[in-house]
Amino acid sequence: MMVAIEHYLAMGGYAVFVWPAFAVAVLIMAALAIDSVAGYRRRLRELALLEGDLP
Amino acid sequence: MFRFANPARFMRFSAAILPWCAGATALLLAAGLVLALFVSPPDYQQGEAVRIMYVHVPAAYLASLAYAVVAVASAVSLIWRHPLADIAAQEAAPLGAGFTLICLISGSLWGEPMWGTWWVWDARLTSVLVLFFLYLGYIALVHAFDDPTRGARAGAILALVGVVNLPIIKFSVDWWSTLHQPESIFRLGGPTIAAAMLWPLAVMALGFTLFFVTLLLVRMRSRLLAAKIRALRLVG
Amino acid sequence: MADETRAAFAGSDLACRRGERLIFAGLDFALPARGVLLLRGPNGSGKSSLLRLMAGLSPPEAGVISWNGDGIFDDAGAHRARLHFIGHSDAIKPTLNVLETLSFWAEMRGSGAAVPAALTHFRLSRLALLPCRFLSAGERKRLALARLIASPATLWLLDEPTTSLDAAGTEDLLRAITAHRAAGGRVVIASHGPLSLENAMTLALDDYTPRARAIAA
Amino acid sequence: MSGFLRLVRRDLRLALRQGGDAAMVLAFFLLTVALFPFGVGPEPEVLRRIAAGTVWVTALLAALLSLERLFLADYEDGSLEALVLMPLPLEIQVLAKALAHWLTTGLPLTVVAPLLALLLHLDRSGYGALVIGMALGTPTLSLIGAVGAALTLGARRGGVLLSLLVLPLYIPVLIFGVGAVEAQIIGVSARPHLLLLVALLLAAIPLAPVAAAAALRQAVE
Repeated sequence: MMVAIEHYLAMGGYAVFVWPAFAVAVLIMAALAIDSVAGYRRRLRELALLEGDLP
Repeated sequence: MFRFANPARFMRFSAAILPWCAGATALLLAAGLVLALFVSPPDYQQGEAVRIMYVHVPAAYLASLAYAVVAVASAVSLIWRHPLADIAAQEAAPLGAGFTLICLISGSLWGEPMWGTWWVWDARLTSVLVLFFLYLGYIALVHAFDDPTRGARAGAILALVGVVNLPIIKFSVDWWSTLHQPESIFRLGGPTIAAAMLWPLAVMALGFTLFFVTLLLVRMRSRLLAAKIRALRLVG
Repeated sequence: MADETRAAFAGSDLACRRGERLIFAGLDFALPARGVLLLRGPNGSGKSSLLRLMAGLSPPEAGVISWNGDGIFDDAGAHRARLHFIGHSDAIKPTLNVLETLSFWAEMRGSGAAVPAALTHFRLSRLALLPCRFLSAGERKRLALARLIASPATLWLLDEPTTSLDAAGTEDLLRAITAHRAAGGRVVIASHGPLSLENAMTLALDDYTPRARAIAA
Repeated sequence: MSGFLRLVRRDLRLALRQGGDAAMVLAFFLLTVALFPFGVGPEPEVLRRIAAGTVWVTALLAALLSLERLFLADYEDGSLEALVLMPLPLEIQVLAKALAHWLTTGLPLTVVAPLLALLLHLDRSGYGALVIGMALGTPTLSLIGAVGAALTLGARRGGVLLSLLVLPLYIPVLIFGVGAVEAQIIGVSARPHLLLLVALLLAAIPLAPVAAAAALRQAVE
């Protein structure tokens, strides 16, 4: 079992290329998602605050 | 065409479809990852390294798609002066730049085992690099003005200039690379691809596209909220 | 020029936006031949903005400005040919001399025949060959205003034309305006200071700010 | 004299009186090319190999140097506003200003280029293609540059931004310009490259003024 996983992770010797490629994709896409959603949440909060102030 | 162009209507419409988009994105990307990493077979020539294709090719496709969105939205904004189009163009650009960066880095990681070098001045990679510069120029220009409407207008013009120039640049780069590399070492993707790889690739590409659509909607909603906040502050 | 004097120059239901701020809305004006329209209002009330709308430099947020019934953007070239716009900046190059500067602007509009007359009117003949970097602020302003006479145009749009002018310079300008009106021309002036002009109409821009309109309604 | 020629004459006169601009561009061209032997070594074989590319890339950068000023002075002193309101269509005025820019930068660069190629030991057969290529390519640089200069008017860090916008668009001119010289040197006809440079110029003449004029209008709006 362990051998199978290790064999899989080694990616036929291309592990140093395959895994970073996927990692970079995940990283950049996660950064885009976090940036987008965080900005959106912040503005929702801000808006709720402003509308709460008004009568 | 302008059914959803009214900001209020856009907010309602996007609120309705956003959860579906997000859900579908998550499902497709998860399925795509499983297919790409476990189900699809290694290539008889490239071995396991071919798996890089499943991020590289969709990223390349999204990089172009996002630029097309920027360009179409820019044209709409210039012709009809629609504020929603400005927002769409400006918010699609950073996403497109992100995909372009993924495409470049994964291309480089794929190139090292295949070509034995991290960077090859091959026509396709070079074109993507130029596209990346166009994105950077667009984003820098949009943010370079104190008056945001000027930035939007200048950015829109630049996006259209870029669209006219991209095919010319692509053609010239292809021309240049045939002069310097007569034998094509290796084609990325292409029609010779096996069906067992086509499916995972299609699922990934669809997942990437929906990811882009979802984030574009979120970012556009965010911009409209910001405008509302500024309007409230101005009155209050 | 004959039918130019019968033409109506008017704007209806104009609104102007700068960035996200609405400066004025619901503004109407009409300016007949031989008329002068003075734009009044505090800073930021949109005097310059209205002048720029009239010049066709920017499109209004809402409403139409028309000349003889046709929107000024329908034939933008014809509108540009019939107007002079003298803004805040003087459009003067330090290395060109007074004569070259005035001739260039006049010839770009067709003919430099009236350049000597314009120099005489604004008392610049003596300085004709002086490079503009040696001009004082008042002389620069006079040179900018001399463009009005150096080539004919029926509609004059002047933004704070008396800034940095002395009494004699202001007098030169007023004489030019009087002659222009007598010939059937029209003038729009954005100005803080008082200007002694006969039968001038006044447009108070602070009546059209969103706030003023809300109070009136 | 038409308004077009009047505008060209005015810009040339300003360039001459202000002086320096064209001379500075040439000095930059000369100096930068002269740096390459220090960078790669003075061996004629090495220099010969990079001569065409070096001259072209440096010319590109030199042309970029004076671009920022193309509309900036007019924008700052109010002349641009007045020009926009002239009866002569703004697109034609852009063409006139681009022509004046080319006459004060592209043309001198073209004239000096063979001299610099000499310093870099360019193969003798390449000179014709170099000069013809630069004569055909540098006007396109001025036209594309006019679009960039118009877009960056009033922008923060306008000069750097201008380079970022314009340099990627210069790539085709560079490729065909250098390609012409290299084709000539290896004994192939330089004609396809030169014709492509002509095609680029013919495309830029109508398109660039439209884009630049649109950018100028929104800049004075």
